[in-house]
Amino acid sequence: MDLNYTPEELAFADEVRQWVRANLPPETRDRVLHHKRLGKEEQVAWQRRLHERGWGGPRWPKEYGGTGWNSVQCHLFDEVLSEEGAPQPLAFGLSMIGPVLMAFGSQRQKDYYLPRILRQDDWWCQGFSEPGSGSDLASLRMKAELEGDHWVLNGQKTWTTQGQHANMIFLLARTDPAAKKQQGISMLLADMSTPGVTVRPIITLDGEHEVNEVFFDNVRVPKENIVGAPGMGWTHAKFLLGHERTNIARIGRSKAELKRLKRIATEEKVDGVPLSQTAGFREKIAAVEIELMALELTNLRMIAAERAGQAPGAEANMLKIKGSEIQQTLTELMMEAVGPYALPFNPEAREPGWKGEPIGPEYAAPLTPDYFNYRKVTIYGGSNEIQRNILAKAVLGL
Amino acid sequence: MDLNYTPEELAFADEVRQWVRANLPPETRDRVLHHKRLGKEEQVAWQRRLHERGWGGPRWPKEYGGTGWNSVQCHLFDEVLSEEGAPQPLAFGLSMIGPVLMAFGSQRQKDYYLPRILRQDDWWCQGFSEPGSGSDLASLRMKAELEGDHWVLNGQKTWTTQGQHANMIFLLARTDPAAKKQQGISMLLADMSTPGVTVRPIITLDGEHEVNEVFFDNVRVPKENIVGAPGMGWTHAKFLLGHERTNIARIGRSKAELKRLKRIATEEKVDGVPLSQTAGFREKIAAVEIELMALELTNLRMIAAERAGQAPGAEANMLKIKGSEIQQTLTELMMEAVGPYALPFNPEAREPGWKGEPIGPEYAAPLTPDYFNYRKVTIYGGSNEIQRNILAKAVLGL
Amino acid sequence: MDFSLTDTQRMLRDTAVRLIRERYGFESRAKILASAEGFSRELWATFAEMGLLGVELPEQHGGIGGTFQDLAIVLEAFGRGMVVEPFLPTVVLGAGLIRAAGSEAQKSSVLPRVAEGALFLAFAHGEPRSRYSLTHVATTARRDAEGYTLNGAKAVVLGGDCADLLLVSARTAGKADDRDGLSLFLVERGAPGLRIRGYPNVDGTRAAEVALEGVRVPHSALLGGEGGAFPFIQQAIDRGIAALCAEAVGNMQALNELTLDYLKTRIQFGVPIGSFQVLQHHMVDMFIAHEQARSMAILAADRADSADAQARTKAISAAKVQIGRSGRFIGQQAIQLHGGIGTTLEYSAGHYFKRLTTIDRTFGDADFHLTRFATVDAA
Amino acid sequence: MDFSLTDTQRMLRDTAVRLIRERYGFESRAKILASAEGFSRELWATFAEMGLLGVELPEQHGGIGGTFQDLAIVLEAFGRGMVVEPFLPTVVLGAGLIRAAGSEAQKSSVLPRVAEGALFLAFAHGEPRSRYSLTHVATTARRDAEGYTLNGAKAVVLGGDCADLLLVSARTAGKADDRDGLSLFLVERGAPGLRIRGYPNVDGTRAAEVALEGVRVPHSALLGGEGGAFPFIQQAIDRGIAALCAEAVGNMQALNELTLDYLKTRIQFGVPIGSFQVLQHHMVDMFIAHEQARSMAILAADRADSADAQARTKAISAAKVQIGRSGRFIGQQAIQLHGGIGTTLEYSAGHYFKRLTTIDRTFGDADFHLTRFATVDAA
Repeated sequence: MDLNYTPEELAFADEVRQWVRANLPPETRDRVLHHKRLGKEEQVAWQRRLHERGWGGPRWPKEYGGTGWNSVQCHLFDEVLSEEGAPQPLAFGLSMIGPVLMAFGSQRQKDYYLPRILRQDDWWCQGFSEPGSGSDLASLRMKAELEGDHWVLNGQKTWTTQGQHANMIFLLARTDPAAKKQQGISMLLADMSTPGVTVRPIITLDGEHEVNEVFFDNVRVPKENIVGAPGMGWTHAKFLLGHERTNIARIGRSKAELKRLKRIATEEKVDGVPLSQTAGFREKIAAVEIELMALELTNLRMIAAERAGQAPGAEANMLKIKGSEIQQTLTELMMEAVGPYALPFNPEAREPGWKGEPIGPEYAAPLTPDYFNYRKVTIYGGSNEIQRNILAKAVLGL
Repeated sequence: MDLNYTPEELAFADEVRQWVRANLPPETRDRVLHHKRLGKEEQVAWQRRLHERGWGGPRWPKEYGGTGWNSVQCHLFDEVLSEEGAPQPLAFGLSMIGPVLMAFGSQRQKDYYLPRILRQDDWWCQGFSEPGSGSDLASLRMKAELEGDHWVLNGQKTWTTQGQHANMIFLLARTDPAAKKQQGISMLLADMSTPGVTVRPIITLDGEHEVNEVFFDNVRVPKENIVGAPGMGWTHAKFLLGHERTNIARIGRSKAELKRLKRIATEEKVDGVPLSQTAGFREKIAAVEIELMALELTNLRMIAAERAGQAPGAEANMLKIKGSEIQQTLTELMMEAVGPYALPFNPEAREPGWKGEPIGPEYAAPLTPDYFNYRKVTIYGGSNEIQRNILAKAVLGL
Repeated sequence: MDFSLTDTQRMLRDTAVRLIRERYGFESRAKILASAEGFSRELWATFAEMGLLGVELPEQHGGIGGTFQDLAIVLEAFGRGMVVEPFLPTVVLGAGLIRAAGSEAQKSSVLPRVAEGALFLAFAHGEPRSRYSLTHVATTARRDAEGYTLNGAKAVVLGGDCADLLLVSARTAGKADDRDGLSLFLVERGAPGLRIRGYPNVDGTRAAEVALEGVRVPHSALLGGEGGAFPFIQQAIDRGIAALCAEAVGNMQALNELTLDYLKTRIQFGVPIGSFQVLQHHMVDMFIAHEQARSMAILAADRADSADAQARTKAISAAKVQIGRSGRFIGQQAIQLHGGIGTTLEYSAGHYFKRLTTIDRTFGDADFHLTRFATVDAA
Repeated sequence: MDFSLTDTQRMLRDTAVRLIRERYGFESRAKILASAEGFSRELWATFAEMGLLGVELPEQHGGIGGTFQDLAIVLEAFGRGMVVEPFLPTVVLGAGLIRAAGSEAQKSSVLPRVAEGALFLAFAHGEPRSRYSLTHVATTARRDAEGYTLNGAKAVVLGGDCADLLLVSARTAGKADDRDGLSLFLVERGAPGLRIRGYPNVDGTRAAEVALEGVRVPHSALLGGEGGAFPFIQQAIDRGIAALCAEAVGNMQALNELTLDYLKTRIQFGVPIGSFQVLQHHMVDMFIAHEQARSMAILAADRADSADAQARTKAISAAKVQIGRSGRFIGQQAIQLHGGIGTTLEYSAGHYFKRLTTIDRTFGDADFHLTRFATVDAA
């Protein structure tokens, strides 16, 4: 047993770090680290730059243009990118529909879509949830009826993250209304510019536009845009959510946020003493830091088990539960850190080009909105209650 | 609205306090406040002294020899007694079977048993739980069959608190095996000296003998020892448990324990500074003190509602939940307070007459055993999970 | 001991509750929030007409001479409705301070105008570096023959953006963090050198950053004696906290009702989600958290005007801790139990949560008051 | 990075696990606890035969030259069985200290006897007023021509009641709380002036209060250089903590398995209680708490022998915090889920809980180490 990275692994991390420092635009880095809004173009530009370097698909096999890295390399890559303030990769293409297409897509779909994901020619979004189907995803009601060479879609999706930017959506629809709940569901790929698709913004508690409702009114999608066979959508979705869950812990990002918290707590003063040196707050930081250390090691243990040939089991649900709780604690402590300056609402300060006078310390503006925003992380991707149900059943046999 | 006690109420509390100070033997007071073992005789003696003063049944109506006090007076009485280190009254007679007999007993039972409870001529214990029926009390299996003038009891009871001291037991048994679960249960009164009754001690984690198993092997109980009609046992038990739940919060006692915790935390030193002045521990004490303040006020609000004619509802379950959690927190903090001296196990130090040399500070010996012992308070009298089930159903309508 | 409401209190409660129900629905509130000023002068006039602004003011100054407990009843109803009008800064803090520390002339000139809804006040005390400390005042007031010159900056002044009259704390002696040497001044909006930068808070209430650069006030602008303002400041903030407690309790009750209703009606897996035991127990804990908070809010209201500063601050801090913890728990759980819909602006649960979050951060958070509670006896 | 076990480690694990399964069942353990000494010399001899006492000792001293991680594997198995024999005081603390600080002569005389099971050691460091401080040593050692005279008192000395040889810390210079001026001495049981009062701990392990009244030792009894013992003491305690972490993880796993089994077999309301969602979620949280603790125990074992004291103590403190919190949660929940049976001495769950409770209170509780973790960088 050896908890240290090998020299090769350290050299790899260092290579990534040097490259990111040389290639990540400083304005982008600054915006990421200070939680300002990122433009669509700058996200695309960053993905393309990574792709040019050959790192566009860190978790993808080489045959599809990926890096072919092992899981430790992937972990280090995520970690360095988070640490250096790189934009988070867009999960919908790279981590969701990409792997699904590799596993279940037709040759044509692979040939066409996978390179476009790496180059981010397509901006994907996800059409799973519906207003009536939250945790109970299988109760979805969206219909897809085959008429000649097209599926005709009718229904509504919701919580569609970044749907306003997307030109493509992968979605679940009921293609066989007679079949039982999980059966009769298929996964389809649709162009967002097809007539009949309407996107309506949902504004969240932090005042931001991140998620959307997407309405489908007789939307005609080419017949070949189904993934795999009709009725296999539920299988594909479970495969996809399994992939999502490992990334959802966002340990690298939380480590970067912990640093940010410590910086803020050093700037803030209580009767002249840095907040980071007052007993109560110091120990709150310590507590979340220890939780995060433990989670990182747990994650590394799982990565090691995976490399040793053990398939990632439902234990990954644990990463989601703990990872999301830690993310929430961090946003909460940052809000706490600024005291009364947690109150002012100044969304302009998050604009890329804003040059106004901040209200209170410059770092304060995003903190309370982030706290509000991060309530979602224990809800989305399968709420933490659902994760516990899964663990109880799959791991504990209850 | 006025949160202050009236001058009459304060005068009443003062009268009780003066009397207790004059009449409670100092050795008894000392043993109670330092969590040493109490002898049976000294508990009986204290109840008799209270009874001589007319205060043997503070919650009992005057017609049965009680005080006829209102609920504020009862509350103040409990509080002063706890504060002054008086032994806790024995609930099984006074708060359990007593009220049941008043409500459902025959005239003969009332005439005979109630005065004996006040004088503590009888030491009662409770025979409800069985090995197979914990939270699911109604699944009990003990049988009582009528043979001539006697009920013949066969079966086993468990968790019988102070069964080793008791000469009487009230118990639930199945008198109609054909009836459905809750029906067919009756409440019977049995003399512990009847042939066929065997008491076996259960030693709890703290090493103490407080609870017992009681075996019934063809035990013959006079026919008239049934409470009310056959099959009404479940109704009586629910009535009784409702009474138990309000006292189970033990707010007065927790207030006295909070004082003890503060004393201990003042004695204990961390690098020469009293533990009570270190930031971390000071705030842990403050947190539980505030919880307790809130619970006391909540209790007083419920008492006021009761006096205003609103029957105590399932809200009382809340007092049980919070009250038990607070009791556990207090034992945990006391254990924490003594640091390494939480380890030594020195049960002799709890003996009334022990004059040995203590291991570490004199107050240390009972603290960790108490912590172990108090795990029971969230389990007995309906576990806190069961209490939440009841609240969800009865108060929230879920 | 008596927890029952007086007839006046029952009347006040019914009036305020009806007003909120009829005039302050979620849609109406959204319109108010979207308006230019971010609150409704029309509703303010209605509050005045109904006597809600003068509940606690003496009759000779246009009020009805009630107690803080009477005020708390109005605040609880306002909490249910998430009222954003500047009631706390104007009525609880501003008018309260003038009543406590003002001269007869000051009272007569200000209080009747507050009662009739013609004047907004704000208490400009906190500063950019003071955090939750009540004594950290770096703003100075220099006295000369004609009056005082004020210099300094005030932070997150609640209601500061619409205030006609600011009650500004400043140092006439001593150094930052001294209790002695603090004084209070009435400063009119529009005074030369006074800069007010108004903004919305995250919960929709309004505040302002206030800069004072050589602001001149006459001697008559001094509120109370020179240098002795600390006890008044402390009591004003304690009253503010007691008011927040009452408001929070109304908020929590409404949010619990909303969440319970959602549990009963939201169907997943073919059943109401309230049939899942885990969610039931969470809801039970929210119910308990609200009852505990309610008890402490009652205590805070009972003690808000007590002259025994040490016992008062101890009770008030205890209440603020309980309110902070209960509010955080109820708010977070309510969003979690609602799932996605709870995270959106178009649904009310999130607004309750935002207000509860803001309340915890106002006048000292739960941890700040836990420390104050634990150390007040030693101070 | 590599989490896999070496062949030696696999062998050690299998040996220790089999030993516990076959010789340390709950009944056997109960008999051991009830015996006069409170532990089994016979089993100790078996440990020696199987090489478990010399895992970490150099081969020239009768050991097998393993690492701390090898030792941790044995400790985890011992945690599953709640082994009460004085392994921690003798092997981890005592032998570890002698190996780290002892002269060649001391090592040669003591270590082989430890490996063969012929000698019990105890580290007598903590004092009645030291709480968890490592520097608060009031015991003194006065040097003269023939040796040293020791005076003082040692508290809750683990394994102190059966120790043949005590490793006593004492001050040769400086004042209580100084890091410098601490020295270590080997004191034989039976030395005149040495008073040992043995007793059981609440979890069935044994300890002693030790009084030293003019105890004379020769110069050769000094362990390491005079006055420079602090780094050795600190590392010994850090190793002790890492050992507790490994043991605790074995304990938690066993207790979780026991509780899960109970949830599956205990019938209430006609169904296994494990079908209730609330209990399922509690069990899931216990599962997570154990996994998190396991990760940190691995870290602690990896760092236990690191020479970088600051990084080591930080990792060790982090692990102790996690072990303390996970252990408390799992222990309390296990009892709660078991209900009544969990509160009795005749069932094993309560014993696991008691041991976990004791572990949290040994060498500094979770709060103590949270502070140490938070402040070690500044120290």
